[in-house]
Amino acid sequence: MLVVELISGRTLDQGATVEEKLSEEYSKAVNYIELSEEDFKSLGLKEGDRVKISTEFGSVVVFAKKGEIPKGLAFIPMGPYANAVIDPATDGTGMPQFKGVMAKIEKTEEKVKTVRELLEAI
Amino acid sequence: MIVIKPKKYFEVCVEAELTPELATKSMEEVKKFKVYYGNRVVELGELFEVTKTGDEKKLVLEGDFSRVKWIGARMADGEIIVRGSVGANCGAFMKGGRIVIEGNADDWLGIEMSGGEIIVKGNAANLVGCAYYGDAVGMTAGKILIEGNAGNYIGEKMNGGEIVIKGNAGDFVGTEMRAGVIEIHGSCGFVGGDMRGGEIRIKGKFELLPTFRKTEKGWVGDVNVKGEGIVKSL
Amino acid sequence: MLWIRNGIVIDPKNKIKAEKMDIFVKNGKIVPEGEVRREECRVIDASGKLVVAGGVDMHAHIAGSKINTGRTMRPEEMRVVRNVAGKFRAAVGRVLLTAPAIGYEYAKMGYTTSFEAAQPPIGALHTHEELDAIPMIDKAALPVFGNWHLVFKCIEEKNLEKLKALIAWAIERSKGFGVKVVNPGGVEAWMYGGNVKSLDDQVPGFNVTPREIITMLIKANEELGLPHSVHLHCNNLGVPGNFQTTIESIKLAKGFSNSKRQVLHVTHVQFNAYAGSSWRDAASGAAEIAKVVNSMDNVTIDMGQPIFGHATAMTGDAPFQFTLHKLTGARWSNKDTEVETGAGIVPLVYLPNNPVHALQWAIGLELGLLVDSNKVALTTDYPNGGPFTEYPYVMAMLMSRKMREGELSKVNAYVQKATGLASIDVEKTLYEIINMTRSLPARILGLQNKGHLGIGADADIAIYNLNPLETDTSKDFEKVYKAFKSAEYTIKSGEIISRNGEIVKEVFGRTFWVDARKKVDMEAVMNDIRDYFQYYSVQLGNYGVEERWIKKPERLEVV
Amino acid sequence: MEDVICTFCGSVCDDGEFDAEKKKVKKFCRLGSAKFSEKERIKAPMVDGKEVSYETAIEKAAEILVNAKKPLLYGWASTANEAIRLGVILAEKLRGVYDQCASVCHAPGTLAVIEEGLPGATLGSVKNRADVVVFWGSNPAEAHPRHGMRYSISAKGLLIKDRKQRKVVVVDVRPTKTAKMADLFIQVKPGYDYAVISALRAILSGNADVVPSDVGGVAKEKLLQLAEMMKNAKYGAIFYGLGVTQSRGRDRNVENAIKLIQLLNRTTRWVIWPMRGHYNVVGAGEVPAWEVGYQYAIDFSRGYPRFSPAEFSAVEVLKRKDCDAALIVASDPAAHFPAAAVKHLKQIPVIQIDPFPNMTTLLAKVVIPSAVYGIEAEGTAYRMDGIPLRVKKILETSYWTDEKILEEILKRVEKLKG
Repeated sequence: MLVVELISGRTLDQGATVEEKLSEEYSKAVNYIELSEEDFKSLGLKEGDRVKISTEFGSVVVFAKKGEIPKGLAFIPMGPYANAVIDPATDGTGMPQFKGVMAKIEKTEEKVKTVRELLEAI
Repeated sequence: MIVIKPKKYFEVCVEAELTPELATKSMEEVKKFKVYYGNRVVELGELFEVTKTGDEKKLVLEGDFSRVKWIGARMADGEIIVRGSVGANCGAFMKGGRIVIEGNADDWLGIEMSGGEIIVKGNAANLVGCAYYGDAVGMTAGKILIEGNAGNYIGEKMNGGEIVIKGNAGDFVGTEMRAGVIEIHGSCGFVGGDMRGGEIRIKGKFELLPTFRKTEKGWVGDVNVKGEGIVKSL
Repeated sequence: MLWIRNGIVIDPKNKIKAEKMDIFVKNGKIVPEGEVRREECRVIDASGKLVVAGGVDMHAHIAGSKINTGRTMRPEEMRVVRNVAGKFRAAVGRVLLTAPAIGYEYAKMGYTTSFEAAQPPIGALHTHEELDAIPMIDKAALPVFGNWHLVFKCIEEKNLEKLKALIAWAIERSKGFGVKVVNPGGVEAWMYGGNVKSLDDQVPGFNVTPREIITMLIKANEELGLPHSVHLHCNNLGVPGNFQTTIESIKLAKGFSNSKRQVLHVTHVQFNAYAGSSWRDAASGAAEIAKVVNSMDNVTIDMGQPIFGHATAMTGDAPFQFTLHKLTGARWSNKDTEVETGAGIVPLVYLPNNPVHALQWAIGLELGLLVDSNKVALTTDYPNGGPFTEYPYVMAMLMSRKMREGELSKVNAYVQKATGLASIDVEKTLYEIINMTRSLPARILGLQNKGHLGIGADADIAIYNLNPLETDTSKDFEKVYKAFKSAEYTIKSGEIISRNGEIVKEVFGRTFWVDARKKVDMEAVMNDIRDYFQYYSVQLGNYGVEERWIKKPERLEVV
Repeated sequence: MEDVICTFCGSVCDDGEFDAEKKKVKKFCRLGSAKFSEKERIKAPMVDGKEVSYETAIEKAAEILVNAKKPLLYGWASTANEAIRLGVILAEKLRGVYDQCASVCHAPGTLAVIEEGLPGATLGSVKNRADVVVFWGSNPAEAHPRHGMRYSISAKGLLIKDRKQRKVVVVDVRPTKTAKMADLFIQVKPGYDYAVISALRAILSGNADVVPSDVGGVAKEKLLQLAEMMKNAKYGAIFYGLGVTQSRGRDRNVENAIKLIQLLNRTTRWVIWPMRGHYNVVGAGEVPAWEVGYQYAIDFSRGYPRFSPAEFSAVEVLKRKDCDAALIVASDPAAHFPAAAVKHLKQIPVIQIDPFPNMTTLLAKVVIPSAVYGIEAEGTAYRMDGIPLRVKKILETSYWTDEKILEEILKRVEKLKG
């Protein structure tokens, strides 16, 4: 188990598939988390492994990837997986805090849901 | 005194500018008072049970008013007791009198208030005592006491009066503050960005911006606006 | 068909000075009595009422990215509710109005035409979308030329044919109406943080001066024979001492002539009529400017009258806007626009007890009073000087010395020593005021069918509850103000659109644009344009506005 | 076909070449190519999952909207101004709420404009003049792939001829792809943009002495270096992104950055501009601004517009369960809103107008497929810098345009309301 600060954001793959939300390509483009090499190792992960992200606001299972990111920070592409765990508070601005939520990351054997399953679970 | 109680769960929020002034009106008039239920204009009596006891300039709101906005807006005197939580914009532009909220308050509590007192027994949300969109000055006088926690952006552009928070406050307290006092007994995030004047006292932890100078009076700033605001420990 | 009976008509263009007469309307035009059958007409009894042409606002900022950024920046302006949605659109705004509110408020006042006074050519499509959203009135927009690199190039080369072709091309592409010039050269200098200070300053990076820009644009404009003249916002706007620059600029019109109209229109002159060397010793330069304008037969101006209360400064004069921001500390928007132009926006409020504001207020009135009524149009340079909805205030003030005395007593006494307002005896007549708000602005713009009630004119008519034969405009200023605030009838293209200050019918007017392509050899400039488009961020093929994208376009061809 | 305009991101590149036979576009980036590639479409209008005619779907949609106490009309960033205008008028007529994608994207920037204004420039100005470009919390390499080449990083301009004459700075919480192209990368601790900007302002205004040795994870020397670079620029530009609008501080970060720009303009020229996401998200704000005075989060329940993101932004409206029907146009809130907001969307009747099936389709009661602007339909869009462009129709389609669908809904609504 590891605690990181989670941010979401755009990626090229996410953008290129965003008009095909129900396709496998889209799902692949947004269903992972990037961790620093150090954090990735400390969880004993290898590429293709799954992790469960849990925050105060929910939890979601995604694939784990090594990314070029500072230790203690994690990145998840914007989309339904990210939105299962981000902070919905807008603090009166109308804008949820899509970037910057403390998240618990742990290796899991649970499967990664499809976007349909994600929606059903809400 | 008038007691008002919601008759049902509201499917969408209700806007009801309920002020103690209502207590001076006849039951008939009170029941006919116009409130907004989504895009329908309805009579108060349609959504709320109303009872009147005596002539005191006082409203007692029984039950959950968390879906009712603008309670006490622009009130000048009298008293409102909310035996539950209130929706957004409670006590907005208030000039005098007293509002006691036994539950929680939503965003924009006491915006630009120029007098009177608001007491929240529970928590308050964001933008307490701030300036409304596009306006230059927030709260100018009066007092807001929050016994629980408060959200972000408390006392933005505040130009007088007092906000006391017994619990924690969120981020960006007293941004662009000009005068008045904010007292936080718990902890909070950033404090005093572009503060020109006034005083922020904090008991717990907080994050000072890199634009304050340490002096005997406390931290003085914000230097970016040649400010003379004071941030200090309580 | 309409029959307006027994009204007292004032129609300066046709030299009608308060005569009782009937007006007939058919197919949106004013027609001779013989062309209508009286029994088929809707009759409007205008007995004892003033009947005039619909008002023409020849300079206002009503559409495009500037006013819209102003709205975005100032939600506090939008909290004044003027109309609740129902039969008509919701309309809101204190001074900055939404598009529906602009149309409604003009109509309520008896105004039926308004021109957007500054349009960045590349943003033309946005301007037209907003013009299309304004109901009730006819409209047009003036693209800006005074800081465009392509214009500078033509002037550097002293190539008049090229400049004419560029103007014709740009006006067609932007579906614009004429040649607007804002702080020539100064906005380009602002791209480096500077400004130009005199007509002979060299524009940074170019071998041109403001004097050359203005002169050559007048020359090109006149050779093209556009309906409107060059429309100039002078250099040094808002700077004490600037009246000298304004006079020098006005004199650039010498040597040009046009039988139909002026060859140079200088706009919102109030902002360019300051004597003194700083705001501490600023004074009025209005009398000197008036003397020069009155002595020339080919120059017109408009007032740019400030109205006490809220306003928003928004001009293409980006360096001035930054100066204003520094001065007031208020919010500031800026837009440097490709290699064409720039713009800025700053909120402000005119306070009667502020010596500078009072001075500005007095100077505007001085200009209105001292300049020959056939040479000065009434404007507030909306929203720079304030709301156009206060035109009736300005009208009444110009007609009544008594009203001015009353108002003068409420403003900062600095006005007494820094201006000559208190000693001006002039009281404009109703005829002159109708001219300044109708016939003259229409003539300045070159709109032959506007601003008068002669046969063939557009049936844009305002009827006011004011009997010119019985009203003493000098004494009855309150009545005058009230009457002009809400027209008893406003008729647009023959339809009654407003009654007693209430909208009764929503209509959409036309957008005029000028096509001068036949007057030039377009190839004279196309190579330069193609070459310059490497410095644009859009393709040449995607630049400009097609006529079919506009709701009701009306092309005025120059032949 | 030449000069084809891309309707994907806010860069709105207008130099595409479309091969009608191969149905492929040249010159555009991966995102633009994807936009023009063939993909799954919503086949036909549907009510409760059953295929119906356009007329039937529109009838049903109008009925739902008219019966609602507070309908939310949301989306608009990926459609044309003509459709947006009808959407605003429809919201006004229904006395509902109009909100658009910016409220979960760049709208905090709009709040900052309300506070301090927007000292900006068109992208053409930046390309011609900017010798220093700062990307603050923005990552064009992934979100606006041709921005750098066309307008900012390596754009060939009048005064600045190429990449060598321009300095590029990236400020971000992680070394993004854009950071790799930068001359200077400044890594900020997440949530500390505001403090870093305050420190820069202090340095530039002669108060460097108060600035501590480390601000938000950035060493003071590095801040001094950036301040020096900013001061010495002849014409600088900050392009900010979601890194500042979606994180701690949100609009206050932008507001502080605008104050920094104000300060810099006292000695040199600087501009700031948001890296807007969708191709016409600017139009989705500009159109309501001229029609009703505000850009987003607009409530019409009283018959006139009111603005309050704290109450009327789509996420707040949904989280508070403060709407009882929703019309979603050209957007997918089911995918892009926090779960807490999507929850209410699942509870109320939703009408969707969109060319493509997405997560919102899965929960919508009425689904109305539409033509794709820029490919199958013509209309006006505003690039991220407000430059208007007329996007083109290059292929025929039998799908109705958003404009036509909304026009018909509006007619039905007017009829039902009497």
